[in-house]
Amino acid sequence: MNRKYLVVAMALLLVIVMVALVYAYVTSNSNTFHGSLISPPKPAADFALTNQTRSTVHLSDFRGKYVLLFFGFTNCTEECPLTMGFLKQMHDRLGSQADMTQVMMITTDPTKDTPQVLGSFLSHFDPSFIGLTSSFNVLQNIWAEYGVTVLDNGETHTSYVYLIDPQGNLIATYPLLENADGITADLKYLLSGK
Amino acid sequence: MEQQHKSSALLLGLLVFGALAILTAVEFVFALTIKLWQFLVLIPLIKAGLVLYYYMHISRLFETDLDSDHESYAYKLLTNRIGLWLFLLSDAFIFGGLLLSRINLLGLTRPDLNQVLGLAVTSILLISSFFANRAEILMECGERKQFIMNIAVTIGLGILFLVGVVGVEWRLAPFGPADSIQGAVFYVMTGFHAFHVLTGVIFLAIVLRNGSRGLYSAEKHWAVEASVVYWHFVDVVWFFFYPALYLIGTLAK
Amino acid sequence: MRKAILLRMLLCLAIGILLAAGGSELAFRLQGNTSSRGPQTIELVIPAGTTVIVAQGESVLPASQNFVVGDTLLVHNQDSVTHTLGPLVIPSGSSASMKFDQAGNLDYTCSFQPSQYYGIDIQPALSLATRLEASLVAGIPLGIMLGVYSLVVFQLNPKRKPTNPD
Amino acid sequence: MRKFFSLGLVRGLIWQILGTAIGIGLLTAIRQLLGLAAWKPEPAIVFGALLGALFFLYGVGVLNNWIRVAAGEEIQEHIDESRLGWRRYFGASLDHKVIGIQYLTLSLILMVVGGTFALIFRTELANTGMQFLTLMEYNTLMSLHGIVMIVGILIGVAAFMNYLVPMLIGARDMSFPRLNAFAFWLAVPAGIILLSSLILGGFDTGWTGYPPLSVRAPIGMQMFFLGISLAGFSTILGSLNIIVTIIRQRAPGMTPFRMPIFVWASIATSIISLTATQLIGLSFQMVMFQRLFGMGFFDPGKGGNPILFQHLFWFYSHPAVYVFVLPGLGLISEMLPVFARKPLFGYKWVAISSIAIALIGFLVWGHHMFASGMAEYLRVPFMYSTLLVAVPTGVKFFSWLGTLWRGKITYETPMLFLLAGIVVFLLGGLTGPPNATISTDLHLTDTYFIVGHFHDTMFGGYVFPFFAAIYYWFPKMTGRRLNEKLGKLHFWLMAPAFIVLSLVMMRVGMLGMRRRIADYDPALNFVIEHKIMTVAAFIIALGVLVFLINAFWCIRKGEVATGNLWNSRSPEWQVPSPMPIHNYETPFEVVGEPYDYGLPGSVYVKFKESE
Repeated sequence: MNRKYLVVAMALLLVIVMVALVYAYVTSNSNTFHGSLISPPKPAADFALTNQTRSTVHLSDFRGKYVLLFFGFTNCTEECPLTMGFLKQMHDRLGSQADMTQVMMITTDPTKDTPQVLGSFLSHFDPSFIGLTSSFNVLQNIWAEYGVTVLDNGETHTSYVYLIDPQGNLIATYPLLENADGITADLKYLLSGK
Repeated sequence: MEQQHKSSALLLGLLVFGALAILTAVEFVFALTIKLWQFLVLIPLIKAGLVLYYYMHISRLFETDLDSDHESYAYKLLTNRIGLWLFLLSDAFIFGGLLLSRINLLGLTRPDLNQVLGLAVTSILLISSFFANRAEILMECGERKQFIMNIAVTIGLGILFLVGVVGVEWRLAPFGPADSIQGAVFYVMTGFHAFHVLTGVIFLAIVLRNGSRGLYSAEKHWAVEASVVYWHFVDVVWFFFYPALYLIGTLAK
Repeated sequence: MRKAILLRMLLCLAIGILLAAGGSELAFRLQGNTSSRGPQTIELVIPAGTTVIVAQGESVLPASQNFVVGDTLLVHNQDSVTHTLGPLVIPSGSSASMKFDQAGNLDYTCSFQPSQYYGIDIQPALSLATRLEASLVAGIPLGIMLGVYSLVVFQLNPKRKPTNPD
Repeated sequence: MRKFFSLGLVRGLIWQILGTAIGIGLLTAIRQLLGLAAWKPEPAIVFGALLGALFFLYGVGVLNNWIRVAAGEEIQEHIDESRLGWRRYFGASLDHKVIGIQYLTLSLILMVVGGTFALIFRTELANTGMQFLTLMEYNTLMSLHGIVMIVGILIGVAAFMNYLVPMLIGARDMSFPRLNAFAFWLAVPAGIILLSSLILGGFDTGWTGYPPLSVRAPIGMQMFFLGISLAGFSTILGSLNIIVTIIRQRAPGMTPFRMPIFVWASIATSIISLTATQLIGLSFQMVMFQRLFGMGFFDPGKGGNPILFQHLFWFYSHPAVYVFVLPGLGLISEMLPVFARKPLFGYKWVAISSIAIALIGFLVWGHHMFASGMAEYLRVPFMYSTLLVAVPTGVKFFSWLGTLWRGKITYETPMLFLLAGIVVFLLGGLTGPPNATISTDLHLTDTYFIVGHFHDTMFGGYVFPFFAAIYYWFPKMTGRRLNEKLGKLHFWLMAPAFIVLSLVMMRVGMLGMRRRIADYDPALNFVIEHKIMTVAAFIIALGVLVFLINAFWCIRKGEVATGNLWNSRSPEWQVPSPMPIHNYETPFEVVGEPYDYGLPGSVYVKFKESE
């Protein structure tokens, strides 16, 4: 009885399995970055602002951590709570690695967002999150530095999350987040990397 | 000699079945792990090739006639084979059309179906194909008793497959034919295939009845061969429908 | 005999498809930079002093730009201030990029237009798959014709069947 | 009276009525049991029609043998039915000649019906405004004219393939006589169901039945789909039989390059209808399901895609055009050398050209969709491959001219029709490239130019060769020849009138007359052209009438012709007409080339000495 083709078929199968394994290996290692990268990375403009516990905070204080910076205001009903929610999800998913990151929200509506207001707003999300505010003029410069266009009563055009690396460079930005997956994956990648 | 031939043929059938089973398993695992549709096209092709060559004996079509008398049984047998295969070719175009429609309509998404059940019915049909092959070999060796037993098993498994798809799957499916395009494609593909399985079962039942009344001999059993080849064809079609419906692509919203 | 015919047919099919593919690729290249082209990386430079001019209500850059699916838009910011374009933030002196993976006609908010909007028109690209399909659509019939007529011109063996429908 | 009821056809019809009634009742009952609204016309009628067709097949008796085989009884091959006399033509016969003539009759009936439809709406079109038809009536007649003619042509093709192929290759009968009978008798209920759409509200989609329009059309649409599906299945089985017969039953010595051209054409045709037909069946069934079960294949609202239908539809319906013309062209090549008394020029090239046309024809369907949304870049290769079909067709023309060149041509009626066929098909062929070229097609799509082109190809490629073949083989069928004078009258009425008709069609098309519409704007001022077309149409009808009278008269009273009337080399003319029951008592062997007319001492077939 002729078993030639049977052998051929099994050999083919073997080849396919090999190819598949290689493919799986390759795809598992390749990582596509989800945020839009800034190249070359630019030093993020430093600032000195008041946090919810009324103590002054500099961006430079957080060298060695990945800082996720967000501009929003507590009265805002959609983007800001959503984004903070996603950042909270990311924070939880990162688990122990979370303390290598720091989430900050700089208000775009200083008149309403006093430290207490910010505090109570962020307490809905995570105690580690920092809410920052200051006088209008001080903030205006910072907004300009980060290219945030603030309309009256604090509404912004597009709400980005800025990713600042441990050296204090702005390396990437995220447009209005739709879920926490992309940003979590990116941070996991960065934290695992170096 | 006759015994020799029989045992080797049965062994070969078993080996081929083993290969088919492995291929199906690999296919299933790939679908769960590596979501590359290319593999899910390649593997059914290999399976189809094996069945075409070892179970359906496509090479018999190209045998040269020993008897040139147009009225002789041997000559008519080859004529009948060609006729049957042309019919299968023509039938293959329906299923090809269905597959192309599915690709056009669903692309790389698939309906949300019960994976376990899908694998189950697929294995049932595969096993039935194995028994059909045994039945044919045993008929060739003129062992009527065992032939009848194997045909009976084949029919049983065929009915089981019908129950699994039409009776269970059609109820479990989360959509009706009119609900979504996934539903439409799923019901028309399984429907057309189930219809062919049904005709196959009827064909086999007739062969079983006539066989048990001793109408077929080791020399003259064209009806047996025809029904079995048709049964294998239905199985081959399912080789392609199974990944197309259950495995390829991501779940459709 | 049957093998010989099969080989002849396959050979002719290959020739036909190759010829068609050649023609298709030639046409594709000749079409040049129309909407039916492959994906590329397209650079957009925001020149120095844009903000000042825009503040006066005049525009520096065109109001919109055309792309095909798969294009990457790379924005260089040579201005002194940070600019934004839709999902991108481009600090001064740096650059950011985005990839368009589906067709559509978008209006992105931006900081370098008086209107504050930048139009982005994305057409479906002419992918390699389409061109391959085209080569097959034209090539297979050509190959078949070459094949069957070759059976008349260069006969394999006049005694036997040249084209056997089974 | 008992004789009358013993006719298979009559029994079949009675059974069909019975089956339809039972089907309707059964479905209603089932709906009752399922607790649905009991009376829903559409599914009931569809199911009824389907069951009716099956009952017809049982009633006419083509299933009996198979049922007996399934029951394990012995059945004998090759039954001699000569005792039945003329009555075997009205029942299930296994003789390929009888079946061929049955096909021929059915084809003629259908084409007369379809032609009548054409006359009706042609008269309506003779003037602007609606005279005596409602829009729906017009659309129905127009659509039915298209599809009935197409089915008629398919059946006519089957007629000649059935009648001639076994004779030409020296076979006793088809390989599968029972399948052959089944295929024919399936076409009868199919035709009845198709025509029944007239009384079930008709349908207004044209013969293409594109969704979404065909999803909204009245129930007549379903009869159209069902009828065509059944007819399609019949052609599939018929062509399967032809292929197997040609592969297996050839006389000794008949190598492929010694087969008559018509046999080559039959193979090519059969390859197409064996495979592609399944897809039109599928597309029609998908629309039926969409109507019956609300499956959204072609409904964008449910994620379906209407263009998909067009792809499935044209994948068959373009090659189908070659199914119609290839046998006709084969018939031309078959008869031309007989009347030119010269060898067929470039035999091998012609033979292969049939296959080439068939295979290439498979891959050019896209040119029907230039205007209906496909990837722009793909239109060019489709245009190219379409134009490629012109090559093998040109080869055939070249061969015909080469055959006629310096031939000792005699102008009997068949020859006249052959020449008309060549001229008209040339017109049809030359008007093809403008429709195949995108730039011009976008302008010509859906105008009367297409209609003119299409009718030219159909008449040149089918109708004229078909009539030529009838005049040529009528003696073989009946033992009497058709009257020459009436034949010539038929020709001189039909051919000029048709050429005028088609040319005017193209003219009004280019002037902006859209096809398939019931009315047109007098401001386009081609009312006079429409009047001309209507008159021409009636003259053609008159010609056909003359032919029918001629045929009916000559079957009984025609001049007796039992010998080799046309002095042909082909085997069937070497034996007396009408053909004996099992064709050749003494088998023959092929020893020479088929078309070596006028070459001294050349032989094609040699009959074995019967001892």
